[in-house]
Amino acid sequence: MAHNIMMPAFKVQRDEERCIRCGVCVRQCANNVHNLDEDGWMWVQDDKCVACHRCAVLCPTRALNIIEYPLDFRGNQHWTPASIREIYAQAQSGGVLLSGMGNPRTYKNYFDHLLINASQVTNPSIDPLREPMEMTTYLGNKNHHSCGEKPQLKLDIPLMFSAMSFGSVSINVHKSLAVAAKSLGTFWNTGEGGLHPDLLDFGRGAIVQVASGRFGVHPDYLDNSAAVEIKIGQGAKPGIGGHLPGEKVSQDVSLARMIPAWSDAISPAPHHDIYSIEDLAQLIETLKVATRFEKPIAVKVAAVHNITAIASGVVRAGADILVIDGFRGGTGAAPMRIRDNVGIPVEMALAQVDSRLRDEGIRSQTSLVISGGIRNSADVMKAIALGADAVYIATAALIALGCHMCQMCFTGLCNWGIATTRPDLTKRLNPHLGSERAINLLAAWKHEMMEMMGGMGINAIESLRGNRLMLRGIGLSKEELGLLGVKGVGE
Amino acid sequence: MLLNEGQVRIPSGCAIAGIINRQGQGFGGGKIIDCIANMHQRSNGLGGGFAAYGIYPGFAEYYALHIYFDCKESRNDCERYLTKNFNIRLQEPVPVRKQARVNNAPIIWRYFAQPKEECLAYTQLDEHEFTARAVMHINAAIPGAFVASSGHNMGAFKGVGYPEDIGEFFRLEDYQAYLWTAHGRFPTNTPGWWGGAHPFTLLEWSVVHNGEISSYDANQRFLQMHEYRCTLQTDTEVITYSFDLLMRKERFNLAETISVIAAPFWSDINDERIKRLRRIYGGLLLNGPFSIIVATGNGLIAVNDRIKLRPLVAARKGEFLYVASEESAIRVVEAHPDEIWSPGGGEPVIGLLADRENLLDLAPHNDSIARPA
Amino acid sequence: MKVVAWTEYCLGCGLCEIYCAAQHDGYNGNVLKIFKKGRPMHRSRLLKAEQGTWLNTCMHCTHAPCINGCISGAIKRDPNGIVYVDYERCVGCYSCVMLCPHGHVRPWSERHQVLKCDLCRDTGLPSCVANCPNGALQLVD
Amino acid sequence: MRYVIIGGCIAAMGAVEGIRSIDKKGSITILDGEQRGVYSRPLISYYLAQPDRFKNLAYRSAEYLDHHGVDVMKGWAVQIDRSRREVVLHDGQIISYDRLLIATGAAPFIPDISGIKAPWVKTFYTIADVEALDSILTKGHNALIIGSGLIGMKAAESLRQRGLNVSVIEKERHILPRILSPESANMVNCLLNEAGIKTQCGEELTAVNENQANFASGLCLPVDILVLAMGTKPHIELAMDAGLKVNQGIMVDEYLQTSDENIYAAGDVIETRNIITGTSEIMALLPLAHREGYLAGVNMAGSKSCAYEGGIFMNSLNILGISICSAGSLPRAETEFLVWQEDHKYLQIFLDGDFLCKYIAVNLPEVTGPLTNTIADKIRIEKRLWQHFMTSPTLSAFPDVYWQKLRKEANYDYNKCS
Repeated sequence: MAHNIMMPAFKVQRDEERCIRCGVCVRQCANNVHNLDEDGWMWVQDDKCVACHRCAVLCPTRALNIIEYPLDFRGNQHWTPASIREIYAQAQSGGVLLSGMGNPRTYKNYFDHLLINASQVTNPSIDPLREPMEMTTYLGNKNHHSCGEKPQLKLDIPLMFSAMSFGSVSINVHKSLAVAAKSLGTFWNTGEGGLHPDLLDFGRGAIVQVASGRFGVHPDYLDNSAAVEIKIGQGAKPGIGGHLPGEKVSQDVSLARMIPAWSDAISPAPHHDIYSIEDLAQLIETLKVATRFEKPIAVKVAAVHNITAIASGVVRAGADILVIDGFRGGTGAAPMRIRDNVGIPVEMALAQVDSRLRDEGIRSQTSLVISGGIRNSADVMKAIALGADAVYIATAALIALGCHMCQMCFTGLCNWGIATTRPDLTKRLNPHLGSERAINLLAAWKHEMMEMMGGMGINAIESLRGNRLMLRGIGLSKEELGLLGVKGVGE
Repeated sequence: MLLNEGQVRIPSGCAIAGIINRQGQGFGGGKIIDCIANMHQRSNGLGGGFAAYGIYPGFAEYYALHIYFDCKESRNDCERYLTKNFNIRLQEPVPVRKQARVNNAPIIWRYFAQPKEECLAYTQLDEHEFTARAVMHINAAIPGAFVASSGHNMGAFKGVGYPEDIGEFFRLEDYQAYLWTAHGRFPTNTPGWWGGAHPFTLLEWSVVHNGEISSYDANQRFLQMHEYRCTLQTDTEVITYSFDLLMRKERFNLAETISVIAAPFWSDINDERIKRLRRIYGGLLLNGPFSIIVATGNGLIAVNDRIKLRPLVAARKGEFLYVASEESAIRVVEAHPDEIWSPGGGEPVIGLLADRENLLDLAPHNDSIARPA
Repeated sequence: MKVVAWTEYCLGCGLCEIYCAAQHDGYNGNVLKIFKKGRPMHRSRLLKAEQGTWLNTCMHCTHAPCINGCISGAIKRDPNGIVYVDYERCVGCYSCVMLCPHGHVRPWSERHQVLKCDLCRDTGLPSCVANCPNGALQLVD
Repeated sequence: MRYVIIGGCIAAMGAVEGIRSIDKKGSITILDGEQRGVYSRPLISYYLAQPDRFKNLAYRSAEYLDHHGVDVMKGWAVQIDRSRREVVLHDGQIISYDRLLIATGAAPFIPDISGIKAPWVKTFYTIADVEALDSILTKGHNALIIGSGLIGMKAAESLRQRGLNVSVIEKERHILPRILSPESANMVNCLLNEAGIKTQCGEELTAVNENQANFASGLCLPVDILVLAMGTKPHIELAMDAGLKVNQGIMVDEYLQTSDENIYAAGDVIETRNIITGTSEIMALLPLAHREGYLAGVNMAGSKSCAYEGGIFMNSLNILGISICSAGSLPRAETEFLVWQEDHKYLQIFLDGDFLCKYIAVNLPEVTGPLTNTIADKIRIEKRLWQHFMTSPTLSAFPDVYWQKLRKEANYDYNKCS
């Protein structure tokens, strides 16, 4: 192939006044951006930089800065620099553009158009420092005529760690989140890559996933779990499957997934035993039987246009927990066109599904869990007020563990030890610190949520669930307000 | 322009009071008026009302419908609907007296009625459910008509004004009831509407309530799934429906019902059954500050929110049980009670007629919820 | 007290050495200054062995061979149990270097003395521990 | 309990520490025969080189002694009365003891040849020796050092630093015969010559005349100052007189106890087991003296509980910037060895099967700690690993099994750490 005409995406700036040639950047960059030769000459290969910030963060003299490559194209609102670069990349590679994490586009973010209520004189706010504030929530089928028999998940905080498979993320991510979930009284999700033998003790705190690839699914896997989640779709790439490149399928990954090492792990787009809703009902029933009706069965779907009908069908097919993943949801690798153009915001999907299930009188048969781009405790509060029972977070958890959102997860060269299976990179995430950071994050969110709830005059999370009067929309059209089922500000 | 109850959610502060003679001996309305009048400052003149039980012994087997009409047309529409569905034994205006401080009163009638057999057969509903649906239909679908009460041998008397003036307006001293509840209202964004005053009732239920429920929307959306339409958008309505759902429809006993609406903290619940109840009916937990008095023909129950953010005092003297927002309101009618106390958060004060065991004497407990062996 | 190094979490980034050097000789952790103006001499060394990298640091042994073998009594133990070098007395015979089973004590050839970890006893938490980005170093009792 | 220690050097200090680790109350008396306080003999060369800088030779400070409740008495013992458990001092004072430690050390060996008593013939062992030398030395004069052992080399260094022309004469075939191998000695010899110290091997001193030293080979060298560094001999007379069992040095059991149950001995005066060769010999080494003293102290103060397994030869010396470290012994004359050499650095290791038995490191002190410990602890490390190590002898390349052993011994739990 001829000379690549694409210029680098980022520029690494080194302050020579500050650089002490200590070589930390050289040793830490898995992309070989930094080089220190024997003459003490430091040189940088900008084109390899992905802006993960590892070098800048670890540089002891703050000598490094990374900026967007300042080479401008002639201004053009239609042919943006990004769209031009994408064409260069495809013209060079002839391949599908891949990207990691969720949809980064500027579509309207409904969380940012919702405001939360607070009590004033007509009723008192509650001080969470002095009064009890209950965050406990139960997930499962709460149909009042059958609850006695239906298994429930008890969450001390209405937050769980969302599915990220071992292989797409490192074992230390799983360890961090498993320990954090246990300490926080909530659950983590194995994702579709099976359970690593080191984590067998944490199985009881795990929601184990059964996805189209059926990786690592066996009776002990199902037994050693808190709940089983059938993954139908993923917010970042609705309608398509997954592909873990062979180079990430290390011995450990191969063991957990029960596939040969160094071979590609392909999750088909559909489950090849689910070609319609009744097939899903059968799989749900099968898993319930396999787990002796002791565990709730969750079904995870991506938020797409006809999500209400899908949700209704899934609930009627027997799902105890319905998970809706919005288009901001992260992923290790997704075709960029799919990620950026398919799916809908989870806020809308949630509002619609909650209302639809209530209208059908089947809301109590399932718990609604949403995921996809939850960034902070206010997002959680808003989701619950819109009708969610609990919220899954993944990207936020990874950021807590050190992720700098460079969106290059699919390369397997994660400098933060997160989206990699290379042992030398994996060890960069110390699970002791990782779990501590994840616990800190959720503890902080919990405090904030308690404050917000106290402000609303509410001291139990179930009184917030579906309490849309606690929300007002700002900068939304009447139609959007109607779809979200909330009033406008000042109403 | 200000919107009425039913068009907008209206939070309000209030005074509440209730008196029951547990032997079922009737007594005039003067006592309860004195009681509520003493808490004048807890209302702002935008609503007052009473519920009285045992006032229509001669029509005890009939649903006593107190209905407010905006105009004659509304009454005609409503009566057409009633005669189509009910056999009406007697219909008459509710007697009132002119009162300088009570204005804009609607047309107020009462009907002693029973659902028609053929209608019950056609709809396959029991008469309570049939009547309850009829009440909701009138309130929702017949413009200008509002059912103030609909239970047997009881009635609600409410309107816009201070409660003592409303009591005088309705000539309550002429009624003999063994159980009275009263309400003085301090709403914050209504012009005052007669239908929106309290007590709120459904069939035999009447509820007076003080406070603002922060969980309102969660509660009302939960009730929606059980086919309750909260047309008035008031907390009291939600409370009433919650009791109706739990006790009439789901047939839980008082203790179980209280454990839902003023649920103990998770950490304090040892009973697996109560845990399960809270899991299922978490949506009915009344969160935020309130004190309420719920009454039926069988008696009353007064309860606070679980962290007691609103006042509630109870007292006993012989066969009389008093509950009120303030101790002074009790002392004014009973200076030397045998016992007077302030119940804790979520700890109910129960005053039932001597021969009754439940607020509603209905069929056995709901067994759809498994009980521990 | 001592610093324990966890190979399984050591990244080999070398920040421990850098901050170790900067913490001593009056530089108070100023990395830039010691590297630009001074002579960075770190006490503990980052080793790169088969099993991975780890910081080779002092165990402040109960029966410290370096103290016992010191010909001048320059290696001492302070009341907190920290084994340190008294530079007034050290003559650079390297007996301690020869005796340290961890290979931790190292020659400071230009001064004819030795370097060893003193747990940053004048400044609180050892600098290597405080600046390890991955918790691979821990101070233990 | 009353403890008396004869001698006030390293072993005595070890003993104080050992006693105090068990017995915080008993009285401890040190008999300081030299009357110069507790000081460290190896420091005398630094004192000679830079008298101003190294005025204070104290091994442990006065506060330290005070803190440990030690009474230092100036005076030397002339007799031990075992039956009465008393020590008689030179001035007739009598000190009674419950436990006695003999740590009398050794004295320089002085051959019986003519002219040896001349005023410019000195030994190099005590502060007094240094002061005597200091009083007669003049820059530019010729100094002859007889004997190229540790003491001789340090004397040579300090005299060279004082500006004298220094020659070291060794009667064996190479310098530092007990420390270096012929190969390494050759290299060190070159380095020494570069640093300005002349050496001459295979020469035995026969007579000392005015300004001239004569050797067996007929060699005659001009001399202004002659320093005798021909080895030491232990001070065993006191023990012999008291009837204790004595060979070349005082005989002790593994608890450092002499043939009298109330008398212990430690330091340069005793015979110790060389744990490499298994033989009993005099191992006059500072680290061993301290350890022996310490263990003797522990055993004196408590029940005889701490056995002394013996020691290995080990030496570290710096001569004019040349670092020489060596430890271990050769169990046989013909022992397999590996050599690494680069610039001025040199490492030679001797292997006895899978066991390291001796090393010699020149200008490579960094790796010697683990090497010493490998020998002393008899850690089995396969030959191929040594071969790998010797391709580039750094700590990083040190056989992993060694580090794993250390790590295993430490055995910490991450969660229980701070």
